[in-house]
Amino acid sequence: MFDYKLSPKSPLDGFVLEADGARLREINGFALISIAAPHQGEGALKSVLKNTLGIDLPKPGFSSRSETTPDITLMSVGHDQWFVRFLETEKSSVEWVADAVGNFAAITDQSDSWTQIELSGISARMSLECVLPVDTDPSVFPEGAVSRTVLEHLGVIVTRQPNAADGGGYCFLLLSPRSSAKSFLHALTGSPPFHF
Amino acid sequence: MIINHPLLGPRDATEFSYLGDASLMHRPEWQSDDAENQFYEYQYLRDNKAGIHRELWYHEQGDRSWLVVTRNTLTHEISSVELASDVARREGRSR
Amino acid sequence: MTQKNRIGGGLIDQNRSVQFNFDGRLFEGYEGDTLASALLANDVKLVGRSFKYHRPRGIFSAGSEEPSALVTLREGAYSEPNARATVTEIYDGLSARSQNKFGSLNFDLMAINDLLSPLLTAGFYYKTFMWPAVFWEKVYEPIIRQAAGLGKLSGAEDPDRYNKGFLYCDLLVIGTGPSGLMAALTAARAGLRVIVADEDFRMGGRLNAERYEVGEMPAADWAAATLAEFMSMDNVRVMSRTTIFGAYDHGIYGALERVSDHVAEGSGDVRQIAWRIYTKRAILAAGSTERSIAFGNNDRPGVMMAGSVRAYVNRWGVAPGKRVAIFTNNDDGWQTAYDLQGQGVEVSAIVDSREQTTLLPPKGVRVVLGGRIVDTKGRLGLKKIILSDGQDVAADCLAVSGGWSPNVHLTCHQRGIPVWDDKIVGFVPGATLPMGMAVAGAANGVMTLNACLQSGLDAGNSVVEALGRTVSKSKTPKAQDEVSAASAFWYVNESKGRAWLDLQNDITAKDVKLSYQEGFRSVEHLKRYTTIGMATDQGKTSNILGLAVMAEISGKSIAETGTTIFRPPYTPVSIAALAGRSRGKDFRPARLTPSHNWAAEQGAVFVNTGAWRRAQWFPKEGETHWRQSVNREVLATRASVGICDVSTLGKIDIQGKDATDFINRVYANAFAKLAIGKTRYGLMLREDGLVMDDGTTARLSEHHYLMTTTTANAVSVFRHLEFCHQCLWPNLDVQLISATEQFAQIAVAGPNSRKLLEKIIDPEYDISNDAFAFMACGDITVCGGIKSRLFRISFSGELAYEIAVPTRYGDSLMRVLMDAGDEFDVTPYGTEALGVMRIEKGHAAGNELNGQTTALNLGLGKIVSRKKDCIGNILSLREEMVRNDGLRLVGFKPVDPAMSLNAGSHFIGVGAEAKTSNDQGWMSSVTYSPNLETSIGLGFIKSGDQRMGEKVRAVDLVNNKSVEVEITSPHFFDPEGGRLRV
Amino acid sequence: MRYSVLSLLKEAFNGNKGWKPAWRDPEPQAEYDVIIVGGGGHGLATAYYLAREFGINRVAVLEKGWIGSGNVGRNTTIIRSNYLLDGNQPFYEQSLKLWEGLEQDFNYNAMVSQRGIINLYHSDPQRDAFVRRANSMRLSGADAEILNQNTIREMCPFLDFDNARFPIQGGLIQRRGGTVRHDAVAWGYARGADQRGVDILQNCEVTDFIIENGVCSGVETNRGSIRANKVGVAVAGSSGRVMAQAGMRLPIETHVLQAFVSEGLKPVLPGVITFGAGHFYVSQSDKGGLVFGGDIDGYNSYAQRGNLPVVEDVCESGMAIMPMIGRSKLLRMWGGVMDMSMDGSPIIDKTPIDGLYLNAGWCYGGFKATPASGWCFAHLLAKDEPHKTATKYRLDRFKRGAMVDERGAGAQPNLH
Repeated sequence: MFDYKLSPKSPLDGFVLEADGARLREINGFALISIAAPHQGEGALKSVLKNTLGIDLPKPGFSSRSETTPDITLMSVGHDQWFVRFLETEKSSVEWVADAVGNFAAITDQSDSWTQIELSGISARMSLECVLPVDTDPSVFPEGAVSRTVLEHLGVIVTRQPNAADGGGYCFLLLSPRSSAKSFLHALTGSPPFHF
Repeated sequence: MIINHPLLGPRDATEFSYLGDASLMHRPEWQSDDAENQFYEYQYLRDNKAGIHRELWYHEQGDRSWLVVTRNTLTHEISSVELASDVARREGRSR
Repeated sequence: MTQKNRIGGGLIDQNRSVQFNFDGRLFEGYEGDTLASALLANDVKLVGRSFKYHRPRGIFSAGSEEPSALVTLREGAYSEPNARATVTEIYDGLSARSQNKFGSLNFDLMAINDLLSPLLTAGFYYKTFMWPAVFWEKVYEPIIRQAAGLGKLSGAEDPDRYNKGFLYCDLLVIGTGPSGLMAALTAARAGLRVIVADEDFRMGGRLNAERYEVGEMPAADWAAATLAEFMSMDNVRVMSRTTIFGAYDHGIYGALERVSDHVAEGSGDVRQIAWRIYTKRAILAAGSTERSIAFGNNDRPGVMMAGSVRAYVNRWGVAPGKRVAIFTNNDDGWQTAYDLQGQGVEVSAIVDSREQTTLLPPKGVRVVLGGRIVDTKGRLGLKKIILSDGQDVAADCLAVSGGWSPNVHLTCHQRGIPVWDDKIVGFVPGATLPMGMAVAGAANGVMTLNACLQSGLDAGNSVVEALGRTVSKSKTPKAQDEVSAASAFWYVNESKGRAWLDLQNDITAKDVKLSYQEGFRSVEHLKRYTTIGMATDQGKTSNILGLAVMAEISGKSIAETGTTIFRPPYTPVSIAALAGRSRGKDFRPARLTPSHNWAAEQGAVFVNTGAWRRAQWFPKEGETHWRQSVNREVLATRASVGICDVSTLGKIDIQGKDATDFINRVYANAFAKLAIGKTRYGLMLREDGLVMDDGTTARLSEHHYLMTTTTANAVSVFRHLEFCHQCLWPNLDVQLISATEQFAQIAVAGPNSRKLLEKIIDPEYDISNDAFAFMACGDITVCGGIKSRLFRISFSGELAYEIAVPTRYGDSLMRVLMDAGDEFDVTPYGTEALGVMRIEKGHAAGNELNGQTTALNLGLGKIVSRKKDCIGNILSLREEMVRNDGLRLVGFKPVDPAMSLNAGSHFIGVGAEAKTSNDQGWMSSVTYSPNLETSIGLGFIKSGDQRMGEKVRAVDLVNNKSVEVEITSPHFFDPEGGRLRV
Repeated sequence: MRYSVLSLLKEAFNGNKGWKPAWRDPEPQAEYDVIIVGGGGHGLATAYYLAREFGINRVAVLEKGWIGSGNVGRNTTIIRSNYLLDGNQPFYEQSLKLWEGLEQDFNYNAMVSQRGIINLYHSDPQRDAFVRRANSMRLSGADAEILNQNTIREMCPFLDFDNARFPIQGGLIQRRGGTVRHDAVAWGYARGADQRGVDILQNCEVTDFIIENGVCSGVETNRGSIRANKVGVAVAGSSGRVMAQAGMRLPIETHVLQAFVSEGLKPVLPGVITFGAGHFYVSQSDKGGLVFGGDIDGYNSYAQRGNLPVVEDVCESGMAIMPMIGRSKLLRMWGGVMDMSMDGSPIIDKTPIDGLYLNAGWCYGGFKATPASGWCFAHLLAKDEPHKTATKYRLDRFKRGAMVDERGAGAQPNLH
């Protein structure tokens, strides 16, 4: 019935690249909704998240996973600020989060603000050494750890995800601003083992 | 340099932007009698200490916290790092 | 291709022959050779020329301290000037060339300088070349520059790739001699995360150069075994060919790893990696460097450091000479004699400056105690040495040992000052070390093998303990302590001929004396006046001699004279490595607008605005000049409708119960009473009262605003808002987040903009003028339910909107608008047309908001509220900033409409002379207005608001242009703004 | 003794035995007409001009270490007068004119080399700003030209024109700009001042000011108290520290600036080149080293050393405009302390304390200012009124709102 239709585009058109021991791929379909606690409202937000989503507010520098719906993660990205990350559905992601947290947080859609790239494999850590100023040693950067920093002049949020089930090594999710997605990808593929 | 963020632990100073002396938190009252002079001193004059210096850093490429860092300007040794909002509240800056 | 000086043995693989080329001649060496060892094996002694006098230079050392054997490696764009032959690994096909010669290496024309040396003393150039003044650039300097420098850049772009990287560890061990290996082993076995780094390609330090035993095996084998153990441990990273070049704050070290310098170019690998290593602790075990003794003509090829001669024999199986003499002031020099003799090399004499020693002379070797060498002979290479009693000794190699200086360099990088130690006759690390650093072994003045091992063990254990691990009781492997008595003897006073201190910069003992005589007596003055220690080796073997000569003249001790401190880098680091990948197109990231691909398909010309790449204009077929495209875009927009991607503006989402209050405090104009669903222009000041930024802010709901900033200031405004919130008003309930990237925002401007938008906006939304008036904003849906925001704001002065959709739809929205707008001849426009229209409307932009202008300057003085506390309003009232005769932003039109205007022109009164005192202001922005059919400009001129209609000259001296202009209102087009509100 | 080619020849035949110290090493006297605190370029130049131009030679220069140990001995040696604002342009032009005759004036070859300085621009707004600046220069009598890309390419074919992230569009050239052998400036002024009777007192550290009833009448030092009618402080980098002894707070922060030199290379650069899309300026010394620098580290520091991020940033910018330098090697880097003022411009003024005068706030542009700074400070000390080219450098300008803010960065010193 509508004459005109808008079609979505992903930042990197579904990019995938594999090399010795590492794989880079763009991740799509995950909503990122920022929730920020109001002044002195962190306690209340904490309870409501626990009640509605079964998820704990993670410590700074970490993420947490919903006990009831494992697909939902909550990443600490700023003081008094978190990103809820979950698979997008038909329903508006913002409304979905608003239903869960009500007035206990300021809600801002960030789903289109970031490019999401997964780097996995036995060479993943080595690959990051040449771009990422984060100590990814498992002793200090365990599963769920989140770090926000700079990578080749670009802002980045990196989080360690569960290892691949087949023993394929570490798995990192990297978020970087969408407008510079191509430069970000270029930075990642310039590292070993990709060396584009 | 490395700044030991009170929430996030040690972070490379490249993630931060520097502003200057932490006295910049002490913004004068706009309606005081000599407001213009107070604002002048607030904005322009500095102790510029050679030694222990309290200063403001912003975790721009991080969690966006403003921090009050106590650092020796002769050695760069950092002795304390606090969230600026905590300091501001402690110093009684309300609204 | 015979290697006539190869004597066999050593740590090279004589089964693997390597062919290389030096100055056009082909040579053979073996895998494991350096260029220096291979040249020595081939009996090549002369390898370069010195800087000032072009004296013949040979190979002086066997390590990174080398002052003399500098060569240019490889060819063409791969050329690397000033490489040290002593640390260059040879590989098949390597080519190397000698440097700094005019003519051939054997007959260097510039060697004539040497004859003029009485004239060319230290600092001679400060005393002449002054007359006449113009001769400096025209005559003198070109001659001097002709002689400047050593190696030569190819002039071509460096074709190699480089990386930067980041490593983390509990302990960094710098150097892999006995103490370094022992320290690392101790820490590694205790479970610490250890990085072990060494500049050499074969790790082990002096263990590879000596004939010691450690742990009942040859020292080199023990080193190899220890390294093999490291390789098997997950918690140890072994980094050879890696120089720790700098110690920075808080345990951060700079390291250069030479990944592929030892293989032929084009290997595909990066050439080098500049690592930043973050450490909790570091142990400096960098060993020590042998220093020379100054005596007459001690610079001839063949005069070498004694420890280096030993290294060539022991590690590389090369005899640096057929007949070697030794000149020493310490026990260690004798070790060279023993090792040489053990390998069957003839030792012609040991000249020891000391009167006595308990050491046993090697069999058949002439020993001269209390001996002095006063001169040497041999034009291009050493032939004999002359003793103070006039006797001569035949030698084609002289091994000199002036004692060993601890490598304290990295301890100085945070301005630690080394202290003199009489016992070892050298400077040892001072009390103030970089945070987390400890020093072990010879670097700390521990000069014997067994003690070095113990020192490493102790240092390792201290770190283990400090980091909360269990200290084991293990001991050092068995080793012997060698003799190490040293004496202070620096300079043969009775030398015949010049006694050289700095072999690269050609500094003699006489130069130091002259420096003292002329009053340059502090060590820093000495260094700067003579240039001692300022060459590529930074005086690693020579500085101490300069200090010693200075101390002797001044009658002070070296301890009193003091030393200059070492600064990074430890050895020179290629600039490309420090740049990593940030060069060329990758110098900085590029930000692309949501409609970038679409614009590229249209053939748009792009422009950099900060990090963004924006469409500047969209050329159409037949347009031959950019002005045609821009005029068309402007006219079409004003006539019907144009669209432009304006997503680059900063967008800040502001929420919270106190959001209104907060915004009212950060904007200078009133914001307390903005209605929900409305947008308002906001002017933001810095606290000093000058304009920081401007934009529009929309009130989306009771406690929810969306602020826009200029493209350029998005980051700094956000930082400023967080500062205000966290540091000034921490109890306001406000939450801020950037939403710049979230929305694709398209300006739809022109009389038909509403009609166009109505075609795509879902029908339940009424955007008629009544329902959605100028400055309205609201959430809408488009194209069947896509959530969007609509703002009725206008930069162009037309009926206009900005529509924002989630970024993923931005590309599609642009295509849909083009499609739907076909009936209106919709025209995409770029930043140029945007600029034309904003100048026609008199809006300030980047050229006006340059950080030097006040609201009053911009003609916005009236909107700054005096009735509230907001950032900047108090200081904006300072006397000089509210002067009536201050600059005001006004419009300018050429009196002759055919004349064009230039931005950057200054305003000078008609008939007045063009000089600073007559300068009344400047033109900030100009454009050709296709609507007014003339050039127009915005500019700042004194009291401009009171001078409408007055004529002045816009003077552009650098472009030879002076145009008479009339001062007008800055609102050139539709000054009443009627077009906005229809 | 006068330096000339004849003196060199004479001494060459004489075994160089006749050279005398370039300056005396006197004991402090009890009293002087003027004390200059700070034996750097500015302090020594002030003493020189006090003696030479204003006939005041009962002058002592007090230096806590060795003369020239501050920023005059650690900088990138650039001279230029390519300034925008009225308060700056005539002052720096005066300085450049003084450089042009300096060597003959003080009989010391400081290798003033006017091989030109090119500021590259990379965008239209930057071009507009450069045209404005170039016109300011021309209005005050300085030379300035705007060059297009082709001309720059002919002059500097090694720049990256074809593969750059921020392509070079053109440049502003001041042909009279260039470089000077920095140490020689301090030595030349010191020698010239000494010859005119000025006492240069090294290893003489000021520990306090003698201030009674709001009047400064001398200083306490580690070599005893020294009285003077007037005390001028020229200790940029340490101004905050020194003036705190007089109880003053200044509109200045102390920051660290790093500078860099490469190994010696055969000459490739024609003059000074500055990058317009990053922080990088470079020239090549007469010994062949590339001498370059970039931005300050950005935090308050008296530590005289910097950190790696700025080193990397500078090298990135260097590679971005001249990728041929990749295979040359960084030989040495060092850090100096800078008086970063609140508007990026200096202060040459009386203080509220009678008899105490201040020369400060040079940010990282003090070297090129040395002659004019000395001249204007000497003028102020001699006549008690600012020299005509330094009238905008008043201490109270921030209170009045008359900032001289070349960059428009506002009251944040690390942005200037």
